[in-house]
Amino acid sequence: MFRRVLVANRGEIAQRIIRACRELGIETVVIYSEADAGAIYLRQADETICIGPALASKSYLNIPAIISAAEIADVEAIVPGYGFLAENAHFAEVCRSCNIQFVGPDPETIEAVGNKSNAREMAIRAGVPVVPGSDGPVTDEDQALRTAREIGYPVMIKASAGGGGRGMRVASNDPSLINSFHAARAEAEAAFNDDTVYLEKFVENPRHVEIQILGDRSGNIVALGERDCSVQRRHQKLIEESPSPAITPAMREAMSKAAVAIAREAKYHNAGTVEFLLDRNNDFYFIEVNARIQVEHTVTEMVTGIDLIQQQLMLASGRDLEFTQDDVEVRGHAIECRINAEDPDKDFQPSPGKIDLFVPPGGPGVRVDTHCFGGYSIPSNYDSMIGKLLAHRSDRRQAIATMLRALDEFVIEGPKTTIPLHRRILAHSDFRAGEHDTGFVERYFSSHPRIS
Amino acid sequence: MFRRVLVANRGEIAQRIIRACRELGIETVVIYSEADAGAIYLRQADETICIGPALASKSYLNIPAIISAAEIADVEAIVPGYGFLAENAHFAEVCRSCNIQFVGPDPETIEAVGNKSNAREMAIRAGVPVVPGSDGPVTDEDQALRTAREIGYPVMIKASAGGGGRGMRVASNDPSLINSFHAARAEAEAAFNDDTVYLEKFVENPRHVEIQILGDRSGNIVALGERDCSVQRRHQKLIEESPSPAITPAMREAMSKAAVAIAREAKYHNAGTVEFLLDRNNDFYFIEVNARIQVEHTVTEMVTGIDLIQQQLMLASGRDLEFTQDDVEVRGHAIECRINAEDPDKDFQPSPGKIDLFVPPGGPGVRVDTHCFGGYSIPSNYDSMIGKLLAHRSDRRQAIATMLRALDEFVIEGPKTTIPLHRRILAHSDFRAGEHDTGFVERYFSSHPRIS
Amino acid sequence: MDLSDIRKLVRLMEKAELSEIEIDDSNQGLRVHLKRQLTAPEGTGGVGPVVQWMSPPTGAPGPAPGVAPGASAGGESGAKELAPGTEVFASPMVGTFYRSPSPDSEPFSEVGTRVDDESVLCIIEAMKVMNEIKAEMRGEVVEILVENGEPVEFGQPLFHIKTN
Amino acid sequence: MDLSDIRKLVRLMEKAELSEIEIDDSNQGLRVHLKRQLTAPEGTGGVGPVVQWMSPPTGAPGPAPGVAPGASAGGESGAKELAPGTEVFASPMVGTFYRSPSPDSEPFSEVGTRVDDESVLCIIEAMKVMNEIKAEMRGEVVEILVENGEPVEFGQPLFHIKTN
Repeated sequence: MFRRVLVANRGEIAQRIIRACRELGIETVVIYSEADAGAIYLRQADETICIGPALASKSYLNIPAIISAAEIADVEAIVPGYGFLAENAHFAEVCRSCNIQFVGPDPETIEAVGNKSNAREMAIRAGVPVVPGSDGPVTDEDQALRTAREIGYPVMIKASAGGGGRGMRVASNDPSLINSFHAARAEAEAAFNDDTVYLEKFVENPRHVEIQILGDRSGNIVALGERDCSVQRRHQKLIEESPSPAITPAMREAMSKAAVAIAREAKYHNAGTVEFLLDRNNDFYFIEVNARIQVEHTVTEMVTGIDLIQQQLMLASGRDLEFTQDDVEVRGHAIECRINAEDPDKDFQPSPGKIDLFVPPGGPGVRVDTHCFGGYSIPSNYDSMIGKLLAHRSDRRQAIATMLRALDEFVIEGPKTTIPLHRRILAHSDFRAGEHDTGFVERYFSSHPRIS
Repeated sequence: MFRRVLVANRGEIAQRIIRACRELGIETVVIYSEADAGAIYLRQADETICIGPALASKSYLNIPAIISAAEIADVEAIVPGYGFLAENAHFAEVCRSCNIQFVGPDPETIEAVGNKSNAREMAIRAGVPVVPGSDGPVTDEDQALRTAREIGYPVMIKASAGGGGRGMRVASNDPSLINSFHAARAEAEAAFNDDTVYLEKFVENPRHVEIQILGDRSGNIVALGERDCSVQRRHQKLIEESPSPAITPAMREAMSKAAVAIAREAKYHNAGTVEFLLDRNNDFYFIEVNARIQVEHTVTEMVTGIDLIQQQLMLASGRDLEFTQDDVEVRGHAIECRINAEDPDKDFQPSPGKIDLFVPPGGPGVRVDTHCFGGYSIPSNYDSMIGKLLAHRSDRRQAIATMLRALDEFVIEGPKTTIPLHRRILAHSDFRAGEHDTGFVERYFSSHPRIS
Repeated sequence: MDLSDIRKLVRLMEKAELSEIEIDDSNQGLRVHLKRQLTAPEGTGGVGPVVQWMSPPTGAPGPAPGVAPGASAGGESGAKELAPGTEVFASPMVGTFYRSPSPDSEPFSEVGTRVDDESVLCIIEAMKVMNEIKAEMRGEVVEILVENGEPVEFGQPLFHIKTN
Repeated sequence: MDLSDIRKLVRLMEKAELSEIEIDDSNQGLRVHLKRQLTAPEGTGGVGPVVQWMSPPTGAPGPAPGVAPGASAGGESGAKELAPGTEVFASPMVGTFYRSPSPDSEPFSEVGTRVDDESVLCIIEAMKVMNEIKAEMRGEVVEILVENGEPVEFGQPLFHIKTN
């Protein structure tokens, strides 16, 4: 096991990584930008190093600065968390060349699964169903039109290098396809410096269900159940839960096997997620692999009792998995609400600034992962996440009841937050019945939903 | 189930009861004294009623004021929590006469088990081992001397109406017995208005192990495993855990059966605790029944997944237990540290006042039960509890690791707290080995322990 | 619409983070207007709602005091300043407030009634006991803040009494 | 005893809630005295330790700046006020600070060295690259705050330069 690692992230995930390290007895060196000098988790670090100014490109995305910090601090490994450099194959490669262990899969794996059309081909090779679509990248209008007519409208144009909904467009007919094709390419070029796009059948209002996997370097791969992330707004997840209220044990087993097959195809080790769409006929289709820990990993931790960040560290240090697929047991039901400093009444515009009063909920069945506290100022430079609120109870009904009371208890004075929106979602009959899909939020809570 | 109840307590247990009620959909009417007008849990109440000034005898112990509040608020039940009127048979009787359900056992049961020598006789009738001692109360010096010589020194003189260590004296020889006998009687008279005392063999540095029970009105009684509360300072519990590191499955079963037998003898319903001493030969002896929810009920909640306050409400409303002894499963290991506003360097003197900065720990395996927040002022009128910090992990070693990192994370600026003492206890080899007893704290951490 | 309803509205505002509620029920001749600052100035106490309660012209006497839930009773929010020499007479106990010894009797005190130490101002019923509440000061009742039959908290203002 | 040791001491103080540490090691000619307020005055930031580091008379130049862990670099705690016209030259990157191009060479700058925009003040090594750090101002080096070979953070004060 590592003796000393660098935490190459900020906010709640930096806090989360520090917690895991402390419990494993690993020393932490935590980097921070000038904007994060007031972060309270820095107090829990064994050493802290300021690596640059607020601007992410000069700090948390600044590979030379991070590597240099790792070298002067003499760490054995770098823990990237999610976002920033977590899925940057080049960064993982630089770590390797500097003899620093990157806590995540190999650069080759990150590269291979990071390209969406490549990942799609991997899934096909692994015998996993994919959404009908183009056979690889689509390079010109004619090919796009031909493919679209073949698979049938509506179709979706997706950036190969994509993520977070950028470079994604839906088209329902030939003229809109031509427009969307060019728009998606331009967006992909701008966002990822790579204008490669491909085409897929557009599955309307599917559910989003993903499988958490863990793999070691000996090739053992286990699936840790699913997470249902169907409560999304513009492809941003708002609420995640496990188990999914939409799938049967047979579907769970099929999806888990599919996820493991893809991971095996990608020579995957460390923690990762295989994402699927679930359509109205309960057919599932592979969409992508996330070669990192995800925000919502916490949901899986609650139901399995397995500490995924500790697992990442143990696996990266070269240890094999200490349990098998048969040892994994999903107990009870966990729900997570992402609490963001955003104003749901003003199109979710970020609401950074000083938190005057911060009273997180507690008591039975409640977990809070946050780096915030009363008096803390949320910097405007980074994402708007205040924290993650989780409820874990013996069944979904009770988990919802606990979440609702925890949301009611959560006092945040200062920034606007997504708490009122979460309350409304959890009280909605479709959500309570588990019948929501990825169109749910737009359907009921869009167009400046006023809290009334 | 009740539609509306009165929460007749304050601080963290008031907060805890409100949580349980909200999850069950029960409206809460919360009483408060003028000193608690700033309590944040009042915001979560459906109605709040100020019942008197800070002085407990005029507010939280003021039976007419509480009953009057219950009447004007039109509640069906009163939830007493722990402390104040929770084990007051007279209060339970008044509730009954006013047709308000007292959430706890019947007044007759409270009365019967509240008298220590009576409870001892009950245990004997139930075939449960008790510490060798006097056959009922000891009324004069001669009887005391005779009994002491019979059972052998050292002996303990205990107040029949006692609790919290008051009216308890140890004597090792005849002269000290005479002194202690009179001192204990005087103390008992002052504290409980009842100078009845009895004699018991003094078990030196035993472990304190207690069994949580739940009973319904149909006579079903289940035991929910044990709590080891051996980390005490002057009979005040500091740390509790479940399972106990000192007992075997066979001992657990024997103690559970003994607890259920006593509860049956006492016609017990609702939640209660049967306390035992465990000596160096692993023999256990009944000491007393606590006819209320206890501070440390949370530890049992973590390992069993059963919400004890919700159970109290369901049982008080007349429902039967929805599970049997066979359904109870203890999973993992839970530890609780009581975080008090006390100065361990100054003989634990209370340290009330304003909390400038309050950052509770979070993340996996951590539960915090507190009514405090940054900016809150701890009133000097009541007990010094800031909150309870719990760690629940798959085994004791991991639970200790999680607790230590959570203690390190917990920032409380303003009052002095017991956090540094907890850190030292959890790092102590005797505690880590599970070899501590009730003399542990006095042995290693007394005489103004300086943190160094 | 009584004090307890107002309380529920205030709680609702807090929960839903509303800044204002306005109810205009012309059938019942009732207008309720609640306004609240969404960020507390101090950050610790409850958010102080501003309560305006316009009784119909034919209705009960004077405006009821706005009581913020969880706030220390005894203070008034949104009410006018007390005239100098006027004191608040607060309830010494929890219970039900009665202005007269029985439904058919005359009230113990009215606006304008002069009282002294021994004058009974009202009755507060607690646990079926009718407690006669004495003024314990000399002066004149200038305002009655609570309606007959209404529940009152410890410390809740009941009367304004002009002592000079 | 270097900056990183001081950091460890400060962290230890925070963890153990110590208010003061005093180390007097006459063998090494070293005296370290750290003092810290146990309650933070503002309540939000890190607790600002007061660090006094008395170097032995024969030792390295000037007192090292006390850097509070987690505190914004660039500010000095417990250090004397800067003379007017004196500026802090802060590190533009994370890395290892070197005063000379190689172990055998002369330092780029000494106390008293006059510098201009193009003068190299020091080298900071990051990822095996030796970055020559230019003064980018005119003036005279009056104090060197970091020892040769010491790791430095972004924004950490390296030199005091008198510009007038």
